[in-house]
Amino acid sequence: AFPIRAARAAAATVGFIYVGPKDDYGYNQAHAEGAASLKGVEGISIVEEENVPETVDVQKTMESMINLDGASLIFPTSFGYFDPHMLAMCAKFPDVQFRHCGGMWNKDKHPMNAGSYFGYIGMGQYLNGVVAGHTTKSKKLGFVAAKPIPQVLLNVNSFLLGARSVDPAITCQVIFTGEWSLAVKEAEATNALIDQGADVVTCHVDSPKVVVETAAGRGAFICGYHANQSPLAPEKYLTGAEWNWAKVYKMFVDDLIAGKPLPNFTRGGLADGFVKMSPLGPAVGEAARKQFDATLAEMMKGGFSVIKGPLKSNKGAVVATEGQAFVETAIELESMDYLVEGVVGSTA
Amino acid sequence: MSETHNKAIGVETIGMTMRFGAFIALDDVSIRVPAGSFHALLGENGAGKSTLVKCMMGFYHPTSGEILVDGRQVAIASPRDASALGLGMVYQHFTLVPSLTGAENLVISREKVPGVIDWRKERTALAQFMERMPFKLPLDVKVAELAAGEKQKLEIIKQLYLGRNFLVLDEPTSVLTPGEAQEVLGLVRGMTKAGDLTVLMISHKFHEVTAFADDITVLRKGRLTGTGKVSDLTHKAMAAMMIGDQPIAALDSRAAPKPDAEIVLKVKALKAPDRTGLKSIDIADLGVRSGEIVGIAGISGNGQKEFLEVLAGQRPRNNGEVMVRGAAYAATRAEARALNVRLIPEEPLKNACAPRMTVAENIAFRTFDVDGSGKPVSWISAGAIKAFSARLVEQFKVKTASLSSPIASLSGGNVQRAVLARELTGEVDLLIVSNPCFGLDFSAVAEIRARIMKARNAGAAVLLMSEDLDELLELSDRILVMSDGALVYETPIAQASVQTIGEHMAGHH
Amino acid sequence: METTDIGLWGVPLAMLGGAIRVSTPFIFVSLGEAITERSGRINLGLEGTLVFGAMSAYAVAVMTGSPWLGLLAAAVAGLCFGLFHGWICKFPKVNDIAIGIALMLFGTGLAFFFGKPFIQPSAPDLPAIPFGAWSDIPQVQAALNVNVLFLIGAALAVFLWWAFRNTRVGLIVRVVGDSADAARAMGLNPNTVRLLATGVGGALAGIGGAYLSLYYPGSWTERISSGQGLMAVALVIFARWNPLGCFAAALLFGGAGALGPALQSVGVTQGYYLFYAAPYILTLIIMIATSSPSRTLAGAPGELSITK
Amino acid sequence: MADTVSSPDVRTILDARGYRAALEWIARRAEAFVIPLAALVVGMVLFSLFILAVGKSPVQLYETMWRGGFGSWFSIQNSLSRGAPLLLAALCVALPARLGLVVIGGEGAIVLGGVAAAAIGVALNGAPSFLVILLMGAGGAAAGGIWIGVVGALRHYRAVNETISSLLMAYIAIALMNHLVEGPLRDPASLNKPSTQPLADIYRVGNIPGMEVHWGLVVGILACVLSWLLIEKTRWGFAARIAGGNVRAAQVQGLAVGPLIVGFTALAGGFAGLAGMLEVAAVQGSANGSLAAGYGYTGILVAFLARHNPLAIIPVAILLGGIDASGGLIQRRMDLPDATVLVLQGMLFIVILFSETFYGRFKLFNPDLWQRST
Ligand SMILES: Nc1ncnc2c1ncn2[C@@H]1O[C@H](COP(=O)(O)OP(=O)(O)OP(=O)(O)O)[C@@H](O)[C@H]1O
Ligand SMILES: Nc1ncnc2c1ncn2[C@@H]1O[C@H](COP(=O)(O)OP(=O)(O)OP(=O)(O)O)[C@@H](O)[C@H]1O
Ligand SMILES: [Mg+2]
Ligand SMILES: [Mg+2]
Repeated sequence: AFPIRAARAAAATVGFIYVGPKDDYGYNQAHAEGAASLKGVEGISIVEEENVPETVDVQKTMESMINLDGASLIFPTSFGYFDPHMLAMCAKFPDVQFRHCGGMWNKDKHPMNAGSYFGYIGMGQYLNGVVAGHTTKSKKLGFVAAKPIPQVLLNVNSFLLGARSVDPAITCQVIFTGEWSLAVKEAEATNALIDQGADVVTCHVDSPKVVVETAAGRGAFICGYHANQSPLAPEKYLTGAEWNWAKVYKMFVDDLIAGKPLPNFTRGGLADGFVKMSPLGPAVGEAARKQFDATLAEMMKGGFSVIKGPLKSNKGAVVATEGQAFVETAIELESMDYLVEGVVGSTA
Repeated sequence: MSETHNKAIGVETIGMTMRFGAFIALDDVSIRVPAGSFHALLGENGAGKSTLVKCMMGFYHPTSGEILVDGRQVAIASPRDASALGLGMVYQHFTLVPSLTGAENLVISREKVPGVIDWRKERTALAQFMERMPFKLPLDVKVAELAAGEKQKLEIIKQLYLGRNFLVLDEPTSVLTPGEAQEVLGLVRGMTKAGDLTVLMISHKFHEVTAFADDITVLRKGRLTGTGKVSDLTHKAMAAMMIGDQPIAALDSRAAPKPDAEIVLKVKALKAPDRTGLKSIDIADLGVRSGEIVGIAGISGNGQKEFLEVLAGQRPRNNGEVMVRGAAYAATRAEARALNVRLIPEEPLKNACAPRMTVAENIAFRTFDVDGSGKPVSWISAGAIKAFSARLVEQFKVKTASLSSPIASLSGGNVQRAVLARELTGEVDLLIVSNPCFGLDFSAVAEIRARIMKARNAGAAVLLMSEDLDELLELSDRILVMSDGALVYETPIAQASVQTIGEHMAGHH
Repeated sequence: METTDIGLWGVPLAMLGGAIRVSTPFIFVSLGEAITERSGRINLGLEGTLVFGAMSAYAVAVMTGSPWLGLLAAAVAGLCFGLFHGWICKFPKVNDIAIGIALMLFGTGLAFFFGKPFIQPSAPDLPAIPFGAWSDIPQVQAALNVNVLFLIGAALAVFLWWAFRNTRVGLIVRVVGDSADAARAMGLNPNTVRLLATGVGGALAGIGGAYLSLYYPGSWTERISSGQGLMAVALVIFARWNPLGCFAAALLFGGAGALGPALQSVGVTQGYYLFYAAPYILTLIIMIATSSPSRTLAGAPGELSITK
Repeated sequence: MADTVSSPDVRTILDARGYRAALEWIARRAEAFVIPLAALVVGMVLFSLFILAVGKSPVQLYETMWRGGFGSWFSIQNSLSRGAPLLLAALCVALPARLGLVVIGGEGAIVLGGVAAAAIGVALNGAPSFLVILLMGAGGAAAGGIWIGVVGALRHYRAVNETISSLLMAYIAIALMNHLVEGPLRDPASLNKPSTQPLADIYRVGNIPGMEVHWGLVVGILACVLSWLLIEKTRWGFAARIAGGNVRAAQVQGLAVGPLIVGFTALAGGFAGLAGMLEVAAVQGSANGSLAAGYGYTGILVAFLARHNPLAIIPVAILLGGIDASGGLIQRRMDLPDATVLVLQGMLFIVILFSETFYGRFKLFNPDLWQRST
């Protein structure tokens, strides 16, 4: 009877829930690749469900994973899954662990079987900006964004500030599409940006494939997001800010197997391996390469601040005074509601 | 293309049987229409006349039976086969395409239409063809914009254009004025006499049969019940073949009109746009007294329909007033109920019934929302509706498989009876009727006319619009003529002359 | 990459370019649906056909390397969907609107099911013709880089408009769509005509899908269509079943759709959701302005269940 | 109509020759159950072939589906939860359909109903909970009712085709919702998911006691039953059926067709708006982009499958919920993509809709033909 018990003890089921198709060349795929990396891990079985809307459906999906699959750890990966859906399930299943991607968990407000993890990908966008700043001739960058929410605004600001570290005259035009995934509108936005002179484009939407291909088709350079999109435009792809969820998921699962309590609040950036950069593309010049490497090395040391004073928003408000600096972990960054000077666009 | 030197052909059916599901619409019917003859097919509503000719045209596939054309057995699988043999038909319900122009309708009906149509050439050819026709028709307007009579003429012209040698006419004159009917039937009669054409006509009008046909065949409940030469038969004999020796409803004798009776319906200075929005109708002054029938004659398309729609509250009016017993009347349900106004539009299945609702429900349209004492109720009772309808179905002799059959499954005459039952039950002070006998057989016609007369004698004011002048002459106390949207002529029945009325209808007087 | 600063000119230019780029799927789907509806049937399932067309075009283009074969595959797939709709609706009492909605699910489902392996690979694009070569402004060149399908669509609209009046087939479709009884009396089989008309409609919708995946935006993802198929069907009613009207409506819709991004790109950023709704608002306003209760919908085929 | 007759059906069963009568009674009603069920089976067989063709086991598939959709109390509740919003969404299609209107834009009424309810819940924070919940319901219903009522009014008074106007208005409503939720009504604390302020807990609609399904299910079922009564048993419903069967006939009868159309479309929109309110009050706790979850579009399918009969909507919505619920398990257990469920739904619905053609074709179900056949 011994081996059977051991096997049972080790057999943990981990559930992953995605809001879109799990091979979208973007957000969901990044998570699905992380999940796939666990498939060989002994004693762990993976269950996944894609295209789950942020309604009662996701609650029932979690419940079903627990009731029918025996999941003991669940990763609902979309931001909108947290409140109220995941919280409701946390209350209902105190023995099951829930870890949500997005960084909403707060020890004062939320139960201990919940938790959150996230990566400081703004740093990656800063590095994208550095390379873009060296590459642009028009001194205009373009950013296709879904919605004006803090995560997105931080990415836009980081991208511009990275570029301004090269040349303070650079501006960045942002267009919000209003949806996380709307192929035609993303393509139109990309075209509109390029029509206005942007020659390096990046984005924050769920599936960057359309933006990457459209921009490349118009002859603009691209910085990627979520995953490595260089195969889509090998010549025009400069670099990209990618998630490395495999590392994060491995960490949780190792703790689970070892029987240790899972951390409730996990985040990390480039230095922690949560986020990584795509290899630099062939169009990246020598100077860009140098500054990229130097900045990356500095970030790896920790304590790097993208947002540091003196800095004004594009409406003229001071967002950081002289000498003020927000490191990537600063909680203020998570409620960002401004675009910095040099970004053309508005948050509402 | 029409080649008038074509020879007429004879057609024969042998042992035609047609079933619709369990229902036998035709039972072993054999008829013979010799080449160059003018043959009439008679029978009650639902006797199977249309079914028989549709089988001949390949429109239906008979369950069994054969067709001989000029003595040779032929297979007619579709109307195309029929037309290849020179057989053509003017259907009871129009088969012109409303959104196509007359010219388009004619050309596309042809057996051989080129892939790309050269309209210039076609128009020239059509113009030449039209010159040989006895009536003029605009071929460049959409058929939907033609008046009913024009459509009927176009249907017949289409058949002639297609160069038929054998022509079936299914109730061709129901929407024509007597003059037009004369014209149309005269034309084809002439062609049969010349040996160019054979005609098989379905009709409910004995006088037409007598005037034009050589022979008749009579169907009854799907069976052949008689044939004969028109010259040998009286109307009475024909009627007996059709319905056996059932009694025919007789018109009540006309109660003497009271000249000082109350004016129930009063219409003054009424103006309303017509369908096209280009013309308008304009009724200067019209009054209908209690206990009289006022008939409105007119060629269809002269505004009668619009006038009726205004009275029914379906068409907005620009100005003028409609008064019923001195009160302004806007045709709301409450007004109609309070003033006992009943309105029966033409083609009741299309205009006064919900075809997919049951017979019982349709009969209850007027009463479903009130209880026995006329007080409004919120909840309807299916049981009460059934009981009420059962009574009316029995009283008005509506033939239906069951009260819960959809009303669309009833024959035209029975739909008409059901609607009449609905509208003539209870107190009626004002009855507005339009073409109540359209397409019905003579016994149904007699019965419906009797009911209208009865309502009149009971004191109702009746406004009767009809395209059938005989009907107006038979029923009305006064006749008005509507032409070009206005009432242009009025005559008491005693002085009415078909000649004068017809002239006013046609607009030249 | 050379650019010229065109400032506010970007807005009309984007709308022109957008009208040309975005409208093509609308043109094809609505022309296809116009044929179907002119024959008296309505196929609401073209959204599913469009998505399946997009997938099959992309898949075949990936596998064969030829976008033209992809296009062909989309047309054939669309034809099959259309024929299926046409066949099933010929049975009495089968509701064409409802079957359309079910087919929307079915087509989308099949496309997603078989499309999974084709999300990653890249397919070759359909070619475009650089009508803007005369200009040395890159934005103009880009806006006038016109895909052949757009040109085919425009030509098809004119052709159909002509054909509905001047060819036997066109008249037959109209006859069947306006009065089945009349058609039967002429010896036409309405079901056969409608079957073929729905098939052709499906094939055109498939081509519209191929444009999405093989040209603009030019990739296969499950979110490639944002309701273009359904909207195009609605545009047919808006266009009063007139092929030229379909073309104009599609252009209007595409141009208005480009308004939102273009305005943001020149700094008009407030309330962008409302700008994105512009095509819908504009269409609705025109609908209201051009409808009138005293006239029936001009041009509505008499046999169409949705306008009866 | 004073003389009410009690239902003859019951009486005839109790009759002396009851056996035959009972058989006829059953036969007449059996058609409406036997045909759709047979269609369901045929659809499942066809789908089995599809599953075999892609190399999986249909037996395992249906076993998984059963477990996921209906095999346990949990699964049943799962199906009910997913089916609940579809009840109200389907009514938004079925009611206008009885008047002959094809309305496909219920989604717009749902999102606006949700936004209105959330705005009311936030604005009245502090007031007694029953009052606020009531007003939220009324506000949601009013917002949806006005939205679809406008569609009906445009149709009747301006002859604007309701299918296209409702679709356009749905897109406009979603844009409006996004604009409000991300702009004027946004809770500044809703960082990465723009939402209105969360409703206080006392204003939330909870679960049905003993179940994990919120009260929306009860509301939905009640709405279906009431709609059925309205259509089949009241004079307004009867009038609506006349207008739906033939507008001209209704006008000749003096029925107020305009108010009927506007009233029924507004009621239909009101139900959809109520669905939005429930989504906010029972599920989301605030209004946000998740309101546009596609219930409005699924509702179209439910209504057509139910042949616009409000009572039939109930089983159809639950069946759909069950298929949806089992979809997750199919993905997880059989390594099939989520689109499998779409394919299954498509196939089933095509077959069920096709089965319409068999109504009235079988003698078995028509006792009137029994004698004649022999
Ligand atoms: N398609 C059909 N399906 C079922 N029954 C039908 C069909 N067409 C006609 N019938 C029935 O067959 C019978 C004969 O109909 P038909 O139309 O031939 O009558 P008719 O003699 O032309 O009558 P009318 O004088 O009213 O035109 C009727 O009882 C009718 O209800
Ligand atoms: N018992 C009947 N008597 C007379 N005519 C009938 C009868 N049954 C059907 N018909 C006629 O036959 C034609 C075909 O009927 P059917 O029920 O097939 O209609 P449908 O148009 O296929 O129905 P749907 O509109 O639901 O698809 C109809 O025009 C109808 O009027
Ligand atoms: Mg007849
Ligand atoms: Mg049919």
